[in-house]
Parts: sequence; structure tokens; C-alpha cells
Amino acid sequence: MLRIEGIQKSFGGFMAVNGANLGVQKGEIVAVIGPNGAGKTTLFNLITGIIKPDGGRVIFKEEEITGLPAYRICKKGMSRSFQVVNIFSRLTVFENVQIAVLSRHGKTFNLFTPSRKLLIEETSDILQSVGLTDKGRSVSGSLSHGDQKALEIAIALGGHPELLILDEPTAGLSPEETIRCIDLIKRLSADLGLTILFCEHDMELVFAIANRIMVMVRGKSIIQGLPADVRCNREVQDAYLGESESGVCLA
Amino acid sequence: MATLNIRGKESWLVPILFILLLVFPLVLTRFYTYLLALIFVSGLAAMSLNLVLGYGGIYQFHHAVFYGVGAYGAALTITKLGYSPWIGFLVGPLLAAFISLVMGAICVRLSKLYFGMLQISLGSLVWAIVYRWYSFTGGDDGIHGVSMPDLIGSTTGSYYFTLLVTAACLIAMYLIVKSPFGSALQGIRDNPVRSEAVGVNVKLHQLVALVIAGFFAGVAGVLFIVVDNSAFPDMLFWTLSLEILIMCLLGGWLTFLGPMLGAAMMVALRTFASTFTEYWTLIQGIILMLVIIFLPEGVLGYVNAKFKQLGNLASGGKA
Amino acid sequence: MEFLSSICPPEILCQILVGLSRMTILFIVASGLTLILGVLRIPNIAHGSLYMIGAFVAFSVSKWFGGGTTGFWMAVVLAPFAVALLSLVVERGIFAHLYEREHLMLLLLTFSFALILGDLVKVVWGGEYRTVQLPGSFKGPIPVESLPIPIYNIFLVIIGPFVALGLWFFTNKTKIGKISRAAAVDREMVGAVGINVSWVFAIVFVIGCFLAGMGGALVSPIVNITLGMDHTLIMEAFLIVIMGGLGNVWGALLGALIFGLTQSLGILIWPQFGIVFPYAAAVTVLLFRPTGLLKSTW
Amino acid sequence: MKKETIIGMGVVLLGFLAVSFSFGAEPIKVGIIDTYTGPATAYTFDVLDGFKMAVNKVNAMEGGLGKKIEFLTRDEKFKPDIGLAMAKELVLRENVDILMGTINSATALAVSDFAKKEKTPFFVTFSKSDKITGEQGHRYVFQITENTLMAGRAAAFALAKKPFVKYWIAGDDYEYGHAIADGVWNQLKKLKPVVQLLGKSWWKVGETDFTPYITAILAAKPDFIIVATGGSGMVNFQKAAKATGLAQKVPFYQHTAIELSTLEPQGLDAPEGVYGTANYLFYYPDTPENKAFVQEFRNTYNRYPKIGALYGYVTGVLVEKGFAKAGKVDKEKFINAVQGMVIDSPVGKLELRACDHQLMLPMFFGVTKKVPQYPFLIASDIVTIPPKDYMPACEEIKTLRK
Repeated sequence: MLRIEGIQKSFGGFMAVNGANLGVQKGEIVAVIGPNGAGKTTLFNLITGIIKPDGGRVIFKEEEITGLPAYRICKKGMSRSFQVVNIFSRLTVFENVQIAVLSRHGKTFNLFTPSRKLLIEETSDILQSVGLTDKGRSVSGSLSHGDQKALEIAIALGGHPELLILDEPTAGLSPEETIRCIDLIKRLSADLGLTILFCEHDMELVFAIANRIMVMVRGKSIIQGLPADVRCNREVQDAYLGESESGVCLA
Repeated sequence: MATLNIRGKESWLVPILFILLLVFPLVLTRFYTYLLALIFVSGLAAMSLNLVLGYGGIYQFHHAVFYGVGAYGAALTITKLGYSPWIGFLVGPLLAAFISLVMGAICVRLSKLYFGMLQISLGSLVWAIVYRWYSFTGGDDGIHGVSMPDLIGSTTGSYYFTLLVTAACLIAMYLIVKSPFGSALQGIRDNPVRSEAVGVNVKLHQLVALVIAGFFAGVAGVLFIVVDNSAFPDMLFWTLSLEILIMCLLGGWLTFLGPMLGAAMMVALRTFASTFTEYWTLIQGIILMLVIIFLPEGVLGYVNAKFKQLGNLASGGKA
Repeated sequence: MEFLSSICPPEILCQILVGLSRMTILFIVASGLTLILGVLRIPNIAHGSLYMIGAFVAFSVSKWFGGGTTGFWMAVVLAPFAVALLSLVVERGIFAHLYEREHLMLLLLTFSFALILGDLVKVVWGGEYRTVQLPGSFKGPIPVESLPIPIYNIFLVIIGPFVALGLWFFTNKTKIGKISRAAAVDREMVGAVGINVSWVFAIVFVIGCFLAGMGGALVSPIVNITLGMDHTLIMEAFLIVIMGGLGNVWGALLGALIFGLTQSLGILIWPQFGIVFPYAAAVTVLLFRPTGLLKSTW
Repeated sequence: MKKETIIGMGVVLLGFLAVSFSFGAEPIKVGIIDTYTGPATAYTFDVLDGFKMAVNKVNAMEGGLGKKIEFLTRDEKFKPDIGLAMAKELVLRENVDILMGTINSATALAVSDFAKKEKTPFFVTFSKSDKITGEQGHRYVFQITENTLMAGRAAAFALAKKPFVKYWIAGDDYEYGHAIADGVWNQLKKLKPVVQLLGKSWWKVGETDFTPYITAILAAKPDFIIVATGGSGMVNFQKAAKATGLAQKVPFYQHTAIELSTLEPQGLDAPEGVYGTANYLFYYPDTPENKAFVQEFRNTYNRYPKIGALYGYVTGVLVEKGFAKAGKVDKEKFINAVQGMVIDSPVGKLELRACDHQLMLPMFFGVTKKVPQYPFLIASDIVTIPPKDYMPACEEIKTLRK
């Protein structure tokens, strides 16, 4: 479904992503892991068009989307959440999600129909699926961090994506919230049949839900494979544990 | 979010307010009728700016250009080309919208302060052209004595025309703010990156918003012609733009009617302060400073917040 | 000079020299503006008012010392300090508490100051013209290729580079300058290493305003000092700052150079629309380099 | 919409209602709109003070109608939209009987249009636009100052007698500058067809650095320069002319260059040998009337009267005499009484011409010169140009108005 070939991006001489490769099959849950500063978020930004790559190709559903603006990539069925909470903070929770839904239905140039009459059900459904139904009228900026992370995912779902990209969905969450989040991701995959690409620091989470794992180190993808293969790969161990302790399987 | 909701229990107040405004000329002296009309004009200009500023988060620093272009478009169509005023009234806003489209297309690739700076440079060019094109625009003398149809020629007539047009524009703007487009625009204001990520073409939405705002500013310019029968190059000068910005801020730039309230405060202040002191800009400056320091969300924004705090707003909740 | 006149006609040479002197005043004012904009992130519209106050104070000081050479030099030296003192009070009293506000708020706040200061100047100095006497040694022109250049303009052209060098020295060689440059890039970080950012900001603000006052004092002998002299200047200073890149002092120099020269040479090309040229130049620059010619600190 | 918003707006509206019940006033009320901030005050303060002087005299001795004259001032700050709103406030709220002001032509024209609608007499005291009594003139507007056309023609009248042939035109790029320049040039070409125009330069209003323009002009080597500056441009240009040595190289003319408003602020630094025209000089003509006026003005305000003082004073006299002749406070009767009226003034008898409501003022042409008795330059070699020589004829005005 998604194929990335040798993608590159440098910021003022610093190679943030230096030839990363990645493939995601339909229905899979793929995790990207790597140490801090490995270029995971940059990679996601490159895929979703938030920033433009210097080189390489992004192919989505057999179509090259390299360098397309973010809003067009989104229209093709790829949505994402952000690592740092990135919501419409002055709007209510309901409105946050509704914008994404309106956008997917191409109704944002509709000037005279009141928003409140449009796509109520679909928006409510999404809120329900992430457990935010009773907070719909709250101003999103005033929510707790956990709820804001849930809202992050809800907004991404508003685009009704085939491929959902989650950038550290559990960052900053409490253990209970993390468990809820894992359940949510699993449910999304199972119930809606979503393809999910995510990156994460929490190894437990990664090995608990990912079908396949890609490892990034210093902007390069060094391996992509089944959890079991990745777990004992030497290079991965080097990257994570330092060479002295190699030979121990991760997690 | 601090928008106003017409669906609440208080919706009956709107027609009452409107009827009050309709009968005011019958009880008020001509001066206050004129002053109210002037407030509507300034208020409409401020509200059109707030469409892009408060709702779109776009730093449109030189909004007065479109106000002035609307006024000049109408005045020149009537005086120089000799068409009927009604045609002039259409030409003004359309011309303003067109200028807004051109300037917007150039500026929209930039954001925030850079947008504002480029826009102010371009706007100054438009001002310079109007200011020195003597043979056509009348240069710094401006255009005077634009004749109006008898129906709206008197103070009362121009008041009613201004009231009705302003009301129509307010309804249209309200609908736009509440429409999916309005939602998207507010989304862009809060978070342009996220908007882009959910599939909203940010620049295009901003451009459309700018054109709409330019159009309504043009309408305000036309209404100025109706009320005062004149157009001046000062209407396109950057200081007026800042005054319009101040109106938004004073009233509350995150509320729908705030800019109208801000305009009422500015016009009333100017009119009454200037009757007892020549230092009325000093008073204006001090009030502005105090509002910025103590009421950063403007007067209406502050009032709204207070009412919310008091819990009196349970019924006025929003969907 | 002879070499120059062999490649371009004397009147053009003259225009260039004069454009350079015009540039100097614009640069001095704009460099203060860009310093404040770059470090404090305040688009200071009241900067023009401070320039005007600098000129008015220069008038008062010059008069106090009985005009003439002493009066002029005392005015040029003391007026900027008076403006700096005023700005220190304003910064400590008001701005220091509001740095976290949005740029738009700060912009309008400085506009409110421009309104207030404008009327206060009227309260203090009245509405009439004021002038500062040029010292005898600066009077009269020197002929360049039979065309006259006022000595004072040449004096200004010489001062310009010194101010630029002084600013360069301040930002690159002094501790406060280095801290302020760092603070312009990352405020939190500088605060985190235990530096009192608030006072660094105050010092930068005061220096910026000092420059505005200096511009006003230097311009005072060649114009008549009057209310409203801030209006056109602040617009031009802003355009220069934008052209050069927000917060970049060398950018302000470049912007002022473009502004001064397009204005002077524009007059030769198309006299009636001479004033359109600098605006058109600004628009052109921004069309191709939206963030200004040199690197912005934003 | 929220309740409190609507209630708030209602309160504001009720407030308007409450203050709107005002009462008619007994004295004759004059509403003055003018710019009392910025460069223009060099002229407008004297208008106000001259007017005050006339009015105080009337009030002290119970004028012809036995009514006091009261006046209200509004500072429009050179903004025509605000000036117009202020004029409307004065007429609609304060019920003034007479409007007067302003130095800003845009305001003057806009207020004139309003005065016509409201049938309220409007005395223009400083705007030099020739449209006021020219093509846009009407029954309710009066111009107490010379206009650009008149000034230009008067200057051409004097310049035609000088030997200059090659001219350059320069000036402030606004209506006033162009109108003065056109006024001089058109008339000059008519009077002396051999003159030739080498070129023009225009700079923006408020320009402070004229050196680039001056160098460009010098390069063309004209015999004479017509400099059409106004307001602060007058002093600014003279300073530049002095600094560059232009004043010694090429003679130039500025309307009002010899006037005290231009020369006093410069002290002895002003350039000598500049040609100028003005309607009033406190030292010329050296008549008892003028001396008495200057003495009274100096006693009251401790300074020499500038040109504005004459305009303000004459307006005050006209208002008083007009109402006295009309016999009651009636605007139509006042206009009938005041048009065509001849009054005494410091510069002799002045007629307010009935056909176009333009005051017929003599024009003085002279050249700047240092003299020992004043700390500023004054005009010398003064030639008086009588109004009939330079004013457009009534027929001319009629065709303009169509």
C-alpha cells in the first residue's frame, strides 16, 4: 500500500533522513522504531507532505505522491496524528473532528449551510470510537493531555483514512491511558480494517501490536521485518544498547 | 470558542434590537442618526477585517485599502463614468474584492507578520496611486458631492439604507462564520499545519477568505459614500488600517459582534472627546493601552468570559 | 572623484552621494527598529515617535546652550540619551510585562504609544515648527564637479558606517550583545542558563530607542521639526527592515541603501513618480525573497 | 447571540437617546473645524487668534445685533473624514449658525458640499483650492483666502516683468502644488510667450531632503525656478536651498515665501533673494489701520500677526457685520447681507465678491531680505498687485460652474 524508496531530507547540512526505505501492506500494523533523533518524525513529515523531500520516492496505492502538498496527500486516504499535541485549541472537541470530516467530504468551501447541520453522525461516531463523546462541547485546549492525545487520533480518523499514521501516540500518557490507547489502536485495525503505521518509544507497545517493525538509525532504515527478527538483530542491538552489550535480544 | 449563538433562548432579542434600530431615527436627532450610520460603516469595515483576522488568524495589516477602493470604485463610477449610483454600489465591492484577490494571491504564501508586512507595502502602493492620479481620482482632494438617489439622499434615508445593508452583510458574515468554510477558517487560525494535514488547502481557503473580507470592506466603503457623499485618499492610508485593527481589538477580536462594538466605542470616543479637548488621540491611546494590558480579548471578549465564569451561560452553550 | 565622473555624469554622482546621506538617517532609525524587532519581537510603531522626540529634544537642548556649535553638539549627544531614558521607563513600566503577548497585540500597543507620545509632544513643545541651527562649520556646500553637496550631508554619510560598526561591535563583541543574539533565536534557552533575559531585553530596547533618538537629533538641523514627522518615516523604516530581513542590522543597512538610492535615482528616471520607486523596490524584493534579503533572526 | 451583548448594545443606544435632547443656544454660534495638530498649525493658530480678536471686540461692546458670538473649535488633525464628521456634529448637534475652517482642501470641499445641503454658510479660511469658489462653488460657501489660481496668476503677473526665460517647475506632489504651478505657468505663458519650461520635479508632501531634486535641477541650468510648495515644505525647501547654495545660484519663487509663517521659524538662517507672494505682511502697507491691528494683536498674543490672523480677523468682522445687516439670526438673510459687503481691514477696503463669494484681497510681491530691526527676514521691493488684476472675472466663474 505504501512504499518509500531512498527518501532523503537535510536541514542546513544535517541529514535528518538519509535514504530510508519502508513498505506497508494493506491491513498491517507497522511500527517504526529508533533512538531519539533517528529521524522518525521527519520521515512521517516527508510521507505526509508536511515537508518536501530532497530525494527519493513515496508511493501510495501505486501512485507517486512525492512532494505533493499535505492536503492533497490527505485526500488520497492517508491521515496522521502528531507527536506533540497539534489540535485546534480554540475550538470544541466536536468541531475539531468535524473539520476533518468536512474536509474529507470536500465541503469546506460551502459558505452558507450551517456547519452544525452537517455530518453530525459521522463526527459523533468517531468521538465515540475514541471515547470522547461526553467531552464534545468542551474547548479542546482545556482538555487533559490524555484526552488531547485521543483527540489527536480522532482528528486523524476524521479523514476516514485507509492508512493511519500515528506519531508516538502514547507519548506523555499515564500507564492506564497507554493501555486504553493500545486497545484503541488494536480496535481500529481489527474493526475498521485500517492499515496503521506508527512510531513509538515504548518497546512493549511496539512488540505488543506491530505486525512488522522498521528500525531507523541516524536517518537510515537499517532493517524491516517481523518483530522476532528485529528483536535479535545485531545492528539494532548496537544502535540501542551500544556494542558492548550486543547479543541480548531487545525487550 | 467565543462565538455567539443565535439559537439560544435569547434569540428574540435580535429582532427587538433590529426594530429598536429601525425606530431610532424617529426619536433621535439627525446627528445621532448620522452617528449611528457612521458606526455601522466603521463597524462593517472592522467586522470584515475580523473575518480574516479573528476567524482566519491572518495578519491583514492594511485592510483600509479595500474600504477605500470600494468607496472610490463607487464614487468614480458615479461621478466620472456617469452611471447610476446603484451600479456604482455594485462596482465598489466587486472592485475591492478583485484588488483583494490580486493582493491576496501575492501575499498568501507568507504567514503572520511577513504577510502583514508585504500586504502593507502593496497597500501603500495602491494608496500612492489613488493619491497622485489627479486626473482620475481627484488626488489628495478626493471626490465630493457624490449624488445619491433621492430615496437614500437624506440623513434618515441613508441611515436606513446603511442599517439594512449592514444587517444583510452581518447575516451573510454570520452564516459564513458558521458554515463549514468558517469552521475550516477557524481551524486554520488555530493550527495551519494540522489543517493542511486533515486535507484543507490552507492557502486557497485563506485567499477566499481575503476576497470575501475585501468584498465586505468594499461594501463598507460604499456605505461611507452613502453617508458622507465623499471619498478621500486617507481612507486608504495605513493609519486608518490600524484604527480598524484597534476596533477589532477593543471590541473583542474573537467574538462576532466585538468589532462593531469596538467601532461604536472608537467613533463615539472620537466624536465626544473631540468636543472638549483637542488631545483626543491621547485619550484614544490611553484607552487602547489599558484595554490591551487588562482586557487582551477586548471588551466583549471580557464580558463573555465574565458571564461564563459566573455560570450564567448554561443556556447559551453551543453546539 | 575624477575617476567616478568619467564613468557617470556628475548629476547622477550627486544623486548617489545625496541618496547615501538620506540613507544614513534611515539606517540609524531602521537599525534600532530592527534590533528591537529581532531580539524583543516587538514591531515598534512608536519608534517614529521617539525619532520625533529626539528631534524636539535636540531643539530644546540646542536652544538651552544658545544654539551655534556648542548647542548643536550638545543636542546630538544629549538628545539620544534623553530618548533612551524615556524608553527605559516605558520598557520597565509596561513592555517588560507583556513580552509573551502576540505580535499583533504588541504592534497595537506600540501604536497606542505613538498616539500618546504624539499628543504629549504637542503638550510639551506646542504645534509650531522648530529648527536647530546648523553649526557654522557645517554651513554651505562644497562643490563636487560644479554641483553642490551640503557639508552636513557628507558628515552624515561618514557617520553612517560608524554607527553600523558600533552596532556590529555591540552584537558580536560584547557579552550583552552575544546574549541578546542568542535570546533572539531561543529565549527559553538563554533564560534557562541563568541569565536575566528581562534586563538584556531592556538594554536592547533602550539601545534601539537611543538610535531612534540619534536619528532624530542628526536630522534636526536639516529639516523643520514638527508633529507628524514620524508618520512617513516609520513606514519607510519598516519597509527597510522588512527588505533587509527582520532583526538583521546589516540587512537594515542594505535596505536603507536600496531605499535611499531608488528614491534618489528614481527622481532622475521619472521625476513625477520618484517616490513610487522605493515602494516598488520593496515589493519586488519581497516578491522574490519574502523573508528579506539577508537572514532574518526570526 | 448572547443576551449580554444585546443588552449592552441597547444601553449604548439608550445613552445616545439621553444625550440627544439638547437645547438651542441663544448667541450666534460659529463652529470652527481646523487642523490644530502638526505642521498646519503654523497657519491655523493665527486664524483662530485673529478670529478671537475680532469676536472679543464684538462681544465686549455688544455687537450690532446685541448678541454675543460664541465659537466652538474641533481639531480634525488633517483628516478629511473626521473633519466632515465634525462639521456634521457642529451643525446637527450644536446647531451652529456658521461654519468656518479649514486648511485641508479635502475637508473644505467635503464640508462645503455638506454646508450646501444643510444651507449653512461656510467660511473657508485657509484652504487654497480654487474649486471652492470655482467649479464647486455655491450660495453657502465663502472663501476668505486667495486660491491657487489667484496666487499663480498674481505671481505670473509680476514674473512676466522679469528677464527670466528658462524655467523649471518643482513642488509638492499634491493638488495645491500642481494647482499653484499650473496657475503661474499658464498665465506666464499667456503674458510672455517666449518663456520655456526645461523640466519639472515633484516630491511627496512632507519631503524633508530636497538635495537630490536640487542637484537635478541645477544640472539643467534654468534661469528661474517656480517652487510650488506648501505648509512645512516651504521651510524645508528654503533650508535645503540655503544649504546647497541654490539660493545664490538660481533665483526661485514660492508662493508665501515672503510671509512671516515661512520666515519666522528660520530666523536669520533663511535664504535671501527668494521671490514670493502673500496677502498680508505686518509691516506693509505702512498704514495706521495695519499698525493698529498689529499693535492690538501683539498686545493680546505677544507676537506678530501672520497671514492667518488677517483671514481669521476678517471672518470675524464679516460674521458680525453680516448678522448686524441681516437684522436677525437667519442664515439666508445673513448670506444676502454679507455677499457683496465691503469692510475695512488692515490691508484696506475688502469686498466679498457677490458673484462667487470670493474675498478680494490685494497681493504683495517681494523678495526676501535681512534687515537689522527684526530677528528674521522680511520682504523688500514690495509690489502690490490689486485684486482686479489677478482674480478670475465673474464670467469666467460662471462658465466654470456651468
